[in-house]
Amino acid sequence: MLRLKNAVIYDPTNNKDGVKEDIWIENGKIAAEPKPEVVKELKAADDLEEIDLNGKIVMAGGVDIHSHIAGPKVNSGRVLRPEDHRRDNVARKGKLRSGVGSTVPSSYVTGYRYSLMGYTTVMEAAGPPMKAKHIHEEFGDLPYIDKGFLVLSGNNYFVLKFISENNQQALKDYLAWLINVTGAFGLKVVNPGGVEAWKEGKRMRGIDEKGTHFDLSPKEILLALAKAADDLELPHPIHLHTNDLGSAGNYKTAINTMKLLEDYRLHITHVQFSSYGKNEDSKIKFAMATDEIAAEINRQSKLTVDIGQLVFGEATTMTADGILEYNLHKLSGNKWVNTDVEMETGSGIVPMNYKKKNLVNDIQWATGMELFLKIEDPWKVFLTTDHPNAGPFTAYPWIIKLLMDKNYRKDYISDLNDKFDEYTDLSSLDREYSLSEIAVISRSGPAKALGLKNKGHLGVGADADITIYNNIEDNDIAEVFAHPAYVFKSGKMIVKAGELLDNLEIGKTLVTKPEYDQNIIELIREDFQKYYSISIDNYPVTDHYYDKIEVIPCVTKE
Amino acid sequence: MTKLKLKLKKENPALIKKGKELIGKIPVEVENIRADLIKKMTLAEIKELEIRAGKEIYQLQDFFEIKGEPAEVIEIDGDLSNFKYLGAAMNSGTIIVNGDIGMHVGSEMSGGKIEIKGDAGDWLGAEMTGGIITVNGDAGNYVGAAFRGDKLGMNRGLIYIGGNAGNFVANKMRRGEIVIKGDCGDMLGAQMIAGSVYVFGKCGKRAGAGMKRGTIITFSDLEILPTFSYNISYFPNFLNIAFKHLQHDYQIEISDQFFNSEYMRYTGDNTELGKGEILIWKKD
Amino acid sequence: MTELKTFKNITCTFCGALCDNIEVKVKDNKIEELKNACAISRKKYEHALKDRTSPMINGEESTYQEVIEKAAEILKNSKNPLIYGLSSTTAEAQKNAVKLAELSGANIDSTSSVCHGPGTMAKQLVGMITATLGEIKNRSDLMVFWGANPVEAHPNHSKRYTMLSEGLFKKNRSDREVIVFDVRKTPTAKMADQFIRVEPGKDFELLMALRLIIQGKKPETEAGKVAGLELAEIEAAAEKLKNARYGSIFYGMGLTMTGAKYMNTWAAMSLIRDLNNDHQRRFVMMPMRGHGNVAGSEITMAWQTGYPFAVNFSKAYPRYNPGEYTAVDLLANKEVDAAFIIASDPAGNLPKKAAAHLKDIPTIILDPHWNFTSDFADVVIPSALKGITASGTVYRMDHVPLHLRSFLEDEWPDDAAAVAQIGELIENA
Amino acid sequence: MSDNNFILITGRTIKQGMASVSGKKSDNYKKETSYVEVSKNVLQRMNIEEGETVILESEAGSVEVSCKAADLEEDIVFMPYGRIANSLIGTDTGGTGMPNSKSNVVKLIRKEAQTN
Repeated sequence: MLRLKNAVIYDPTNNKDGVKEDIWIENGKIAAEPKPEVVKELKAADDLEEIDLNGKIVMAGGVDIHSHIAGPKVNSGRVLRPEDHRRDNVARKGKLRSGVGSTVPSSYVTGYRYSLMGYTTVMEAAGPPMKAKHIHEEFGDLPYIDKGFLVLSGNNYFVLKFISENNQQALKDYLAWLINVTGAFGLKVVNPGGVEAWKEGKRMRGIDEKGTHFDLSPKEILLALAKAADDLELPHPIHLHTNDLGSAGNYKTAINTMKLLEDYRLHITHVQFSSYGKNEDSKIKFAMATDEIAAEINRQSKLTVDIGQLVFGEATTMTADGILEYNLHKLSGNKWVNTDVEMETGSGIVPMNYKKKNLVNDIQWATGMELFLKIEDPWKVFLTTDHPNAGPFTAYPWIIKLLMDKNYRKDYISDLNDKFDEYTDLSSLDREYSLSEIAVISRSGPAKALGLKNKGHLGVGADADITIYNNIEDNDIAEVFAHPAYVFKSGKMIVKAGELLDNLEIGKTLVTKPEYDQNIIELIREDFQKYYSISIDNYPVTDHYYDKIEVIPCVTKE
Repeated sequence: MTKLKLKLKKENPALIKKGKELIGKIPVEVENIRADLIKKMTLAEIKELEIRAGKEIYQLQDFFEIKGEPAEVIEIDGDLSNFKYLGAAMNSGTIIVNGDIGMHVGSEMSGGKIEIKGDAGDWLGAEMTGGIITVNGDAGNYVGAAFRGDKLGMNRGLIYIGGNAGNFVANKMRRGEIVIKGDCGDMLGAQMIAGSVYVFGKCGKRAGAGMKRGTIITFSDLEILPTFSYNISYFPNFLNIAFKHLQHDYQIEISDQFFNSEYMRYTGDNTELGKGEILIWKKD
Repeated sequence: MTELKTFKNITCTFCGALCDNIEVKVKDNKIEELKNACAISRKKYEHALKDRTSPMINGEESTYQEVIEKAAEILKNSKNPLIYGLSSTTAEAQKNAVKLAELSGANIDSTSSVCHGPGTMAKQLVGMITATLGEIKNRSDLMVFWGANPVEAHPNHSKRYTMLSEGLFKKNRSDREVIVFDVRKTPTAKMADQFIRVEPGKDFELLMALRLIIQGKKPETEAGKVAGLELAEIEAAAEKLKNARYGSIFYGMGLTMTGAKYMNTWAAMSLIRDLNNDHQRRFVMMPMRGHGNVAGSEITMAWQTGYPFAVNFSKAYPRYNPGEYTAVDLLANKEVDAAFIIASDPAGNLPKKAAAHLKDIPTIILDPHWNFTSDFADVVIPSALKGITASGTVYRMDHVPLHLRSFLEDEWPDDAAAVAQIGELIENA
Repeated sequence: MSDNNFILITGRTIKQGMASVSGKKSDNYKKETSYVEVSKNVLQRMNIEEGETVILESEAGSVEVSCKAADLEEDIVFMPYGRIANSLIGTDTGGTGMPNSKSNVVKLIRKEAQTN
């Protein structure tokens, strides 16, 4: 047994806000405090290890609800950018494998850097079903963290076909089958209908227009998918990348979507990219719509969002939204990768450099910041950079500092474009996040939204994923969150004094296994065999691809 | 003038042998041989300077007989054709090599001077941001180029090559000057962004492919890509100024016939920005 | 005597098309019947169990354990080894090979560097617009083959994925126009609607001229010709490209090996990018990957090292540079002092003078069959047969992963196990 | 280009593919990789019979192979990819890692002409 003594605990799930207590760990889980006689016995048998934390800050391990860390798109981004890695090298050390870093780090370095930052669970945000084996292969080389992936399901042939046939039962069975055979954790919906339109050489705007071969509007697709996810009782609702992402004036689409799905559970990801107004009089056309978006989120009860906070500097944008990447390529002139995946999805990659003096980038940065500050309930808004789209995940400590320290924020703004204040409200916002609120947006909230009952808190029975930070009174906030004193993963120490211990381990893969009617396979077999290019029998991810796996139950009704 | 003198030992750890027969040489990485660093060190420190041959780490004295004293000038004797990264990232001082040298010489250097009396390998002066490199013999591929995937190649400084150069000279070059007295290979100035390249011998195929801006000046006929346009035949005064600058500032010999002479001007690459120019000297 | 057992939807690992519809009937650990295999695939299966390697050290028979130990010793004692091949083995073996390279401070390169590596280098300059094969089957109304001859190199490609396949929106050959650009009238060209003969080594010029025309400009040439073609012919070809709704270009070694090498592919990729600038039109391209899992070699190397091939580990972290850390250059410059060849035959497939250095230095080969390299290798490690007696993962030319199932027994462990064992010996030494 | 200089194109043939998976050291592999295809007109011009052994010479080396008449343009000759063709390929990759496997210039010489 392990005892962490004299911890100052920030565990919002269990209403602990700076409470000084000990934490007990056994078999990789948080345990209840043993009775004094048991402690005595343990001590006598030399079975109790004690670490005195001396009043350091303790939180559950960080949980990232949306990050691109493994799979074909991420890997293609790695190949695309040797210049991204060349100056950021990580040498082999003990059992720790080597690799490269920067915006698209190699798999090992991705695991190291999350761990070094005290994050222990990360959700890969978008995987094409057909290439799911690749994701799981990479997961096998992604150390320490627990991870899962969200399977792309907003433009799949069978999804569109069953919705256009009004066959909700088949849709539900297909989605459940898809999650099972791809080893996914949940459903990712990217620009529903719009990716199919891109493949057909068409453009769609808003959520009402019909346009593709399937004659469906995004609205119809969204409703059917949200309903299916609720009916399947998936731990995490549909994880939505809205239509019209990234374009000026798109906040209306986002709000229409939120209203449309008000009665369903919904997570909207990197909402920063969906919250732009349009100002025809302005040269840059871009405007803020954070008031409107925040108001709608504040009004709704089930909706959660993550931000996708922009970080100045190098980034590598990558998404299943092919048309979006095409637009970014036209905008930046940078190199552009596009991959259409048959019957399922698309994808694109474009490197970007967000500049402090660029007014559009400034507005994007401020949009994220303002949403953090204007969304009242921290349980509805989570910390992400949509890594590596709006910036690398390694910027989280810096973002935390911006949220916790209004003076730092104001100083920072003074470095931006001179016209910053004409376009944004940020300078007038005085809210500062508390440590407890930081704990919510970086672990407790995302864990709850993902339906991970054993993550994001330090209650008895939770996974012993624990991060211990130095106190913020004597230290720079960003430094504190960038270099935890200790990190425990499943009860084992993996980081000590800001350094990774060299006991390389691979974490768990988190999956769900919703039930479905086996007949669905026969229902899709004929079209599958004709229009896919591989056999349906070779489609499922077989057990070879799983090392340590945890099945998260599909129960949402208490 | 004080100098540090290095002489390559005949027997050194980089030699690959089969019995007594020399069958190859392991690459040796000498980015630590930098004039700006060495001048601040003691002789004892210099002797123990870290040098890498393949995966093994050695000391400078394992490879070289070391004479003279720590100085801003380093002179090296020997066939260093398997030595890489000499003077890489250097910002001042002088290195003179009396012999051949391998890849990456002066890559990313920002100042100082490197003189190679023999031939040099690929990536000479790649991504350099200042300083002067001269090679009396031939140079390899990617002179003054950008590394894989990078946007900008050489960005300021001068590279002079007395002999011939390989392919991809000035690839993605951003600023500065490259002068080649002999011939150069294919893809001269490919994806060039700005700067000037002078080739006094013959150019290989596809000069200027994908160039955005910048100037390629040649003195013999050249196969022009179909994506370039013939523009004008004229007497560019700026060339006279540029030649004088090369003569005065770098002591580069330029024959009188090239001054006040007529040049054909092509612009391209028209699939890109189209603001690059190729000037071809018109023999009377 | 055992019963005849049928295995369906087996994946053939010969070429990058990875047909996954092979049906095999097996009895007494022998293949009795084969269905859906192409002529090459059939030969491959027929030959699979013949001509097998056995453990050898310096021409003497040895044991499996001894050859593994000898291999570890050679790599460990080498200052600058080369690990090469990889494209005909599984992703699991490739992963282990990268780890081994890291442990032994080696250079690691795949046959990609003499195959489609140049396409990957071009991608690093300009990006790449591509699709999975099924997408092309379903949507492509114009198929272009440039310097590629799948009829002979990927015999079932046209039936399964392109010209002759049945797609969702494009049902058969008559729904698709096919153009072949090549220096010779290949059997593939004979199946096309149009064959355009390119002057050898002039692909770059032609691609750039096409780009210019598509951008609405006019190429300038003194002779009025580019790559041996009249401007009017090129304009007509450009018009066809522009009329496509979902065009596709399959490119082969005809682009990557000639003239401007990776810049040919750069020009092709730039052309495809330009073609996507019309909102009504999509255009994608695809390298006609040769070896069964050469795509996988780039994929596995990239997620572990960040780079696709030509990686050096002498500093204990990965560095990348084709032309420096590529097999032909390392061998021709005689910079490596030991080599480990995994599932490849450099003595047969690399320029003769590059392969010659392998005869001078300690060379280890891991391969199920004898070849020209195993002839002189100091250490021969036998291995199970990928997709026949060994399972694992392979990646198709469009990066679609497939799981190989084994359906026969073997006496030797597979590549992944052999490479891992050598790595463990070095790691624990 | 002089009269008997050609660009050597190496490439896959279905028979070379079949042979390469049937044992690299078989006679069949040798047979399928040791010929050169030449345009009929060139054969006629050079007075070479089909099946005749010719010498191909490049900067990297020279090989003796038999001749096949083919429907080829007159500026190229074609050889199936393999060990013999690779004797003609040089090792200079021009900094790219890729040798000139399809753009080497070779000289075609009648063997008889040489021995006589």
